Amino acid sequence: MTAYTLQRLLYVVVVVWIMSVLIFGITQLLPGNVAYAILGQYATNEQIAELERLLGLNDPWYVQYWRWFLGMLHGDFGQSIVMQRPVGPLIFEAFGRSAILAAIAISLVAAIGTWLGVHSATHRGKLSDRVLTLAQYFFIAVPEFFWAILAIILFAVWLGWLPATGYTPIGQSGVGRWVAHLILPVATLVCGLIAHVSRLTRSSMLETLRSAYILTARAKGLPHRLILRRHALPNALLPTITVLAVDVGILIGGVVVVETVFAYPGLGRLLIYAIEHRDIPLLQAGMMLVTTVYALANLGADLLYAAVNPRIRYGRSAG
Amino acid sequence: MRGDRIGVVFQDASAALNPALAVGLQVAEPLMVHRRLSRGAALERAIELLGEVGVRQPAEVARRYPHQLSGGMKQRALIAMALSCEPDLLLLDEPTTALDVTIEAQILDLLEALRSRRGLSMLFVSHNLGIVERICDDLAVLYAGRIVEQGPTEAVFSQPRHPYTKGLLAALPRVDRDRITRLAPIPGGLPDLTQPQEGCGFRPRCPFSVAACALPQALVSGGDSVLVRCHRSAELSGEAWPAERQPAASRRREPGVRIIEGDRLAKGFRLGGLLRRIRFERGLPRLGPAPEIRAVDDVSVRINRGEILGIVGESGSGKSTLARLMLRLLDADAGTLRYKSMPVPQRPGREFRRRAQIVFQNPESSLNPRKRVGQILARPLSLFSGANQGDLERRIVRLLTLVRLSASYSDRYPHQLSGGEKQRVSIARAMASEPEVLVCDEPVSALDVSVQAAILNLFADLRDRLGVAYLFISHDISVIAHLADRVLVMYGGAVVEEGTLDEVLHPPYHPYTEALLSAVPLVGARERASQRIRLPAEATEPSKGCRFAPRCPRRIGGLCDEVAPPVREPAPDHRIACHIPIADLARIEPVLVRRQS
Amino acid sequence: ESVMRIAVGTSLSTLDPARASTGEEYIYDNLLFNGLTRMRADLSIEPELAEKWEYTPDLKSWTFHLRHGVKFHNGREMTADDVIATFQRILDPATASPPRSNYDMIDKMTAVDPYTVRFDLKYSYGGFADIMSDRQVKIVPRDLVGQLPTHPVGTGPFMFKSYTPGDRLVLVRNPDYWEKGQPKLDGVEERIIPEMSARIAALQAGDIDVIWDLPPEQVKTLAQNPNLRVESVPTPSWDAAIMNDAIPPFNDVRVRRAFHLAVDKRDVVESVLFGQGAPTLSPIPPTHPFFNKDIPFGKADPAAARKLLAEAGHPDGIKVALVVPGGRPVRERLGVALQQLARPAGFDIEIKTVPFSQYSAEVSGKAPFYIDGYFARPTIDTALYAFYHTDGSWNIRLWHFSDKRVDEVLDKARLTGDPAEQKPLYLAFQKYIDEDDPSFIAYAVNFICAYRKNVRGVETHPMRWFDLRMAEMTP
Amino acid sequence: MAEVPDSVGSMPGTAPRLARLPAGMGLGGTVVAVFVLLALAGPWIAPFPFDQFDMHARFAPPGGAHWFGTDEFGRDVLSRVLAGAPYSLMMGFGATAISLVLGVPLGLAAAYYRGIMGELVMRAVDVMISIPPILLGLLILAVTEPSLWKTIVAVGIVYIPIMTRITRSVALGLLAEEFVEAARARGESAGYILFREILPNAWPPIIVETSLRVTFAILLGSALSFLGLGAQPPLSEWGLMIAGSRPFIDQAPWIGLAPGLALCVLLIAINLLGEGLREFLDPRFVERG
Ligand SMILES: Nc1ncnc2c1ncn2[C@@H]1O[C@H](COP(=O)(O)OP(=O)(O)OP(=O)(O)O)[C@@H](O)[C@H]1O
Ligand SMILES: Nc1ncnc2c1ncn2[C@@H]1O[C@H](COP(=O)(O)OP(=O)(O)OP(=O)(O)O)[C@@H](O)[C@H]1O
Ligand SMILES: [Mg+2]
Ligand SMILES: [Mg+2]
Repeated sequence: MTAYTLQRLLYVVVVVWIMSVLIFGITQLLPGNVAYAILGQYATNEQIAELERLLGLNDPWYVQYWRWFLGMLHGDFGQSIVMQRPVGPLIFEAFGRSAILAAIAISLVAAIGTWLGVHSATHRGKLSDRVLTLAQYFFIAVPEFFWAILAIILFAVWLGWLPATGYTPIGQSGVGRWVAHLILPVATLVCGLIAHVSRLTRSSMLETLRSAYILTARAKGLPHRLILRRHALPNALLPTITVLAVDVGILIGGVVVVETVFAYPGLGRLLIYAIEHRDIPLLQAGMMLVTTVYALANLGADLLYAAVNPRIRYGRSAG
Repeated sequence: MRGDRIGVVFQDASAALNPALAVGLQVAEPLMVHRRLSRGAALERAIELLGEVGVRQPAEVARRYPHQLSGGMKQRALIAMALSCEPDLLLLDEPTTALDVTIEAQILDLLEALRSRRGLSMLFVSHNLGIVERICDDLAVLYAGRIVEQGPTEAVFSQPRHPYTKGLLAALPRVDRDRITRLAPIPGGLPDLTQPQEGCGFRPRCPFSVAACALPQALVSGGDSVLVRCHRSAELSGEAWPAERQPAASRRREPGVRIIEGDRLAKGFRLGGLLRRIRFERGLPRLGPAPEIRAVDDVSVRINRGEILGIVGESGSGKSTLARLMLRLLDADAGTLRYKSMPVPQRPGREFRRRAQIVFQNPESSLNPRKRVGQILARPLSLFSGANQGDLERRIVRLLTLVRLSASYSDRYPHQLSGGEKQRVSIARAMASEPEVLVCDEPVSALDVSVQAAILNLFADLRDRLGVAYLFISHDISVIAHLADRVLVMYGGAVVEEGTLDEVLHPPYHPYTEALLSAVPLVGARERASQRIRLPAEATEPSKGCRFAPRCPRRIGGLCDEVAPPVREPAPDHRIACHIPIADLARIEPVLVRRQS
Repeated sequence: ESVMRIAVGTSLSTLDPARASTGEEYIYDNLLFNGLTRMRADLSIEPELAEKWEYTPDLKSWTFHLRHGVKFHNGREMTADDVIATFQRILDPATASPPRSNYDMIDKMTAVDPYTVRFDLKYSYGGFADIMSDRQVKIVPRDLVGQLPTHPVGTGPFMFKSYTPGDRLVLVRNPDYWEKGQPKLDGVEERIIPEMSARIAALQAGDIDVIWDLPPEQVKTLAQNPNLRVESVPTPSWDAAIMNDAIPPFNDVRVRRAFHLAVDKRDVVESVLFGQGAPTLSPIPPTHPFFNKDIPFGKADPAAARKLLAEAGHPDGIKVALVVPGGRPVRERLGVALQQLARPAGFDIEIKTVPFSQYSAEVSGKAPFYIDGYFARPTIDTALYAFYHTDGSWNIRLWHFSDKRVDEVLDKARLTGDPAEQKPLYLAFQKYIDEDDPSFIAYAVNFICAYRKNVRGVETHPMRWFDLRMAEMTP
Repeated sequence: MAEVPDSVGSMPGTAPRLARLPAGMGLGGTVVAVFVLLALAGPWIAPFPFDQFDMHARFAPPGGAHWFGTDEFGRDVLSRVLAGAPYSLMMGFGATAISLVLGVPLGLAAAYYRGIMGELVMRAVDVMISIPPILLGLLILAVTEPSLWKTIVAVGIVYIPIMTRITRSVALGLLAEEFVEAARARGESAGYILFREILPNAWPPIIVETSLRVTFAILLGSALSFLGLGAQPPLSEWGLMIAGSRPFIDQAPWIGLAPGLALCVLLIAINLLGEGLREFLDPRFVERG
């Protein structure tokens, strides 16, 4: 297992490196001149040329890439062009807040989603399965910004139970307020994801229940619950694990809409800001962070996969 | 009661074991549930059970996961699981179908031992008549969901009473009989089971059917404590299943005209990608050498026009790889391939592609499910002979006729065909380009006996009428014995013996050939039991000398482990690679006892 | 703890006042810093860091006398050198200060003594003291310029505590503020809440106290809420459909006139602003004494417009693309409204949305026809000269308009500080503009804020910032 | 799509497939079809031009001449929802079509050329997948000024890697089948094998994935519209309509509710259809007790 872990870790390193090349490439494609972005619309051409020289923007792209990449290795993520402050703290603070949101959301999605999925599968065709199915379709279908606004109006304005927007650090005004600020964004986020995960779990559970080893377990006369828990679940959860890993990546950097509506200062919004303002260093660092987290989440999924499914350690190719 | 008084062993052990749980736990589970043993006690008992079913190092195996076990071990674990609560009855649904002949033989031994040691009753489901004859006391023959004949195995086999049973036995190729040129297939297929059946379900396929067969049939006594569901059983008692009317075509043989020749072919497979080769030594990554499997190692194959070369060997011995090498579907690492004495390049030209074709084992996967039979056959026709539309249709019909399918099949999709029909279509496809060499990679092992008989007949016809040469791969010795002119016995990627059919089936032969022959359950070979040779489970350490040495029951000492065996020729073109002198090999008692039919 | 929480829409991009360019940044500037002069809510000028000032009769040399004992938040006293350093930064192109060209006329700055600064101008300029109140020319400590982007220090009533982009800017009371007894609040927070409906919800729920820049469509509903107070004040800020007079089709004055004939500006105000604004001719708002009331806003006359278009060579109407800033609902609506209202007259307008953040780089001064708007400027001169003078810095970017008569009155008006002399000049200016229609100035827009009822002592400022020295929060 | 055999009765295991069409699929299919019809017929059946102002009837509640009410410009909401249908459908089906057209061949190639080239493609796919869809979409849109078709293209591009990955995994399985080897034994070209032998068999899982993608594409498209990067006003793409209705959620909730409901119903229908298709096409879903 150690060797396997190290192998996968090495793979992550390789993927992250490839990502760095790709991200650097993509961000270079963005229109808009960095020097222009810094100096503003009143700058003269000479000033722009001078700044470009200072920033090394005239160097070949691989020199620029290498400089950027080495800087990152040393923990230097550069300076935000627009905000004129170091990118590192900006990104990592936002990441911390996103991570909290993601961690809570993913735990809920994993727990509730799989539970509902298993319930649907084992109660296939019964009323509760049908109701759940309908609810799942509904939650998949409604755009999250719709929920978000509805939730704010209902819980913050009409009922006044929860703060409408924002975020408070846990140390600042106590756990209660910290939790209160997280409830609505988390709830909005998890609705759709739970629906998706539970549908997936349902179908993979149904498939597992049809497998020969479940038949064997029945033939052994094992009680139903034991069959579910010990024989079916670990195998049925494999596809779910993969999807959860993807969800982690999305939750870290891709919940722009929820972050926007709830004014939650997470990484997604920071990245949008960077894209809109052509703040290339900020964008590059943020995207590196998001993709690295995704790669790590995938690593986690792989290891979990291997732990649940001993075949993987030997059987699966790198793809 | 389930799991307690009755144990069940399912068909496919690799599917029946939970991949995510250690084997020991799976064996122990029924004990924890039914006997209320603690986990520890149950695991201990599970290890005992594994030992009892012949697993070596049971404590070690108990900790492993299914994917880390060989097929035979998995089947043993499954049996141990079924036995855990000491049931009175063991249900076995094709417990050996997924296994290799040599492993199959071991499992059958185990079952026999358990039966005598524990006094177990078993319900044994199988389509392999050889196994049934060997292991079963009583036998029930099912057709279309009904028992058509039931009684002591001996009695049923020696004198089949129901036409279906007769047909089954007639369709069976048998090593123990003199070679008959043609097998007798049962025409037609299973009736539609969604329709209620009134009378005898076998009626439409039965050569003896009369009007009264449409009436409901009762199970009546047929003598010798045999029950039979056929109202004509008594009057048909002397009647044998009719042989095929069509006479065998006279065989065109052109001995000595070499059509294809592979010389010292070799192929190794590297395992895993770059990443898989990375090893960690004291935390530092190292690029290790790629582990390699020598799937085919220095094998030479020669086939003459109109000749059938049979290849036998256990699973993984490199038969399929050799077949692909012969067609250049895989690039050989070494060796040369000659077609009509001309070397075949890495990317063979049209002529070779046209004249060398292949038929695969699995009829389900060898036809594109999205194409109609007509389309499937049209492609090689238009590709190789550029036939126009009308011409094409005519030739498709001709091909279908060749494999005895009616022209209407041209519009069907593969899923609308039975297994045998599919296999015929893939033979027709291979024949479409008028090949001179046909490589058949286990073309009948997925088929049931009656369909198999029809296909084997077809192969023989094509050989006889068109002079097609075959490389015919099978792990079923009876099939090879029925069809082949010459036989190649492979073990571990190399040829251990090669010769004419008779030479290979009779001593002197290679110890592995002997083991293989003795492991095959053959109908009418019950009395062989005393001489059965059992190979130990696969060796872990590859030997530097003879590949077979670690498992060889006739190993003569260190020589076998150290030195590659010499190839001896007891007769012209009969080669045996073994250290044992030919004279000693010739003295071995034959494992096949021929009976007069 | 009385902390006022003001909701704004976007993150502040810079904490350096010299570079400020958005309303969110202006709010902060005015709380953390002071200028030499200050503009009151009635748009008149009063002393701030400069106690008093005098100028030579030719309006070319201005001397400002600084207040004694004004300390930066780090305790050091503000002196003439800081003032000079501040303006040197503004004038340095590398600083990229948006209003740099407004201060081009500064020729020389001299620290007469630590509390006296003299500005010598290149040409006479009557509004110099007024433009000292502008948003970017805040006095910063000369030695701490480097930390402005991250930890700014000023002389204002509030001090910087923290800034989390995307979340909030936190300011605390400056206990040593030079205006004794001020400020009354313990602190101010700018809360960044991008989603307007969330901002409104937060205000209703009491999570925030003030919404800065409430969209006009919200006035009616929020005004009914007993816990809230909505204030809407007319401002000189204006929105326009900017036409480039140098390239087709708007280089033809008939096409421009046709467009003005096609659209009734009162309809525009109603549909776009829900009445929260007023039609105007030029950046001089209808509330200003210089506004020319004699020029009427005509009813839409599609027939006349079509005729003019036909004369200009477009008998079948004309197809134009109109760029609209994404994420600015009012201006998006303006685009849609113009598209719809001008259609009967033969204008086939295709709308293209470009995110507002990309506007200055990609649209402004580049697209031939686009929606944009400009904040109020401290004086009529700064509001007009750059836009309408042939050499005006905005004119050469936006519409490339040139009219000798206009140049003449604009040049003349800046030579005097006397409103009585300026008024006829600016009335004439509006008349000329109405004849030439260099661009479609749609309206002067009201600035609207919503407050919770317990917020006191704040005037809604037409310059869209807050003066919170006297603000209080009653429990 | 799956051909329904004409003479199936005689073969066991090929019971008429239509008979076990999942119930939801029919419903989903019908609703989608209705939406497509409405989208096509929109211009003729809409009671008003979708962009016609009526300053006297601003914020008219549902009822009377305006079944779904009017919006802030007095435009008829029903007419706008109708006019918006083609855009939402185009967003879903257009983007998915793009991801199909580009992703599927890429996946086929990556499966066939398993060497360095396939490896590179799959690593690039990994990277693309690791960027959250909405970010990738925004990034792509940041390169140009937004418009509906660019959004469609962007969403399509976002989903290419997923299509590639799925196609590849399906094709890898199929490439191991013996009919492929038979084709190689005939000396068929890579193109023939991939497009004539593999692709027809790869459709079912791809179709199933496609139906899911349509849902996500519409949602992503409307999220991008929400962020101001989708369709251009006065077009009434539903995401844009919902986004634009936010200020009026108090005084005129119907402006957003109408397109919201339409979107919701359409997506549920597509999901029903997709899941039904999956059960229908995926042999593993055939009941076995
Ligand atoms: N593509 C491949 N990659 C790696 N190893 C392979 C590959 N193909 C075959 N092998 C290995 O080569 C050896 C020979 O395989 P081959 O398929 O030729 O055996 P076989 O005799 O046909 O067995 P069977 O009777 O089970 O079909 C086996 O150990 C197999 O695992
Ligand atoms: N769950 C099921 N649903 C529908 N039909 C079934 C089911 N299980 C079996 N059948 C059908 O019932 C018939 C008998 O099946 P069964 O599995 O008992 O055959 P078998 O004799 O064991 O065949 P094999 O040798 O292939 O294992 C077949 O036609 C099969 O298709
Ligand atoms: Mg069976
Ligand atoms: Mg094989």
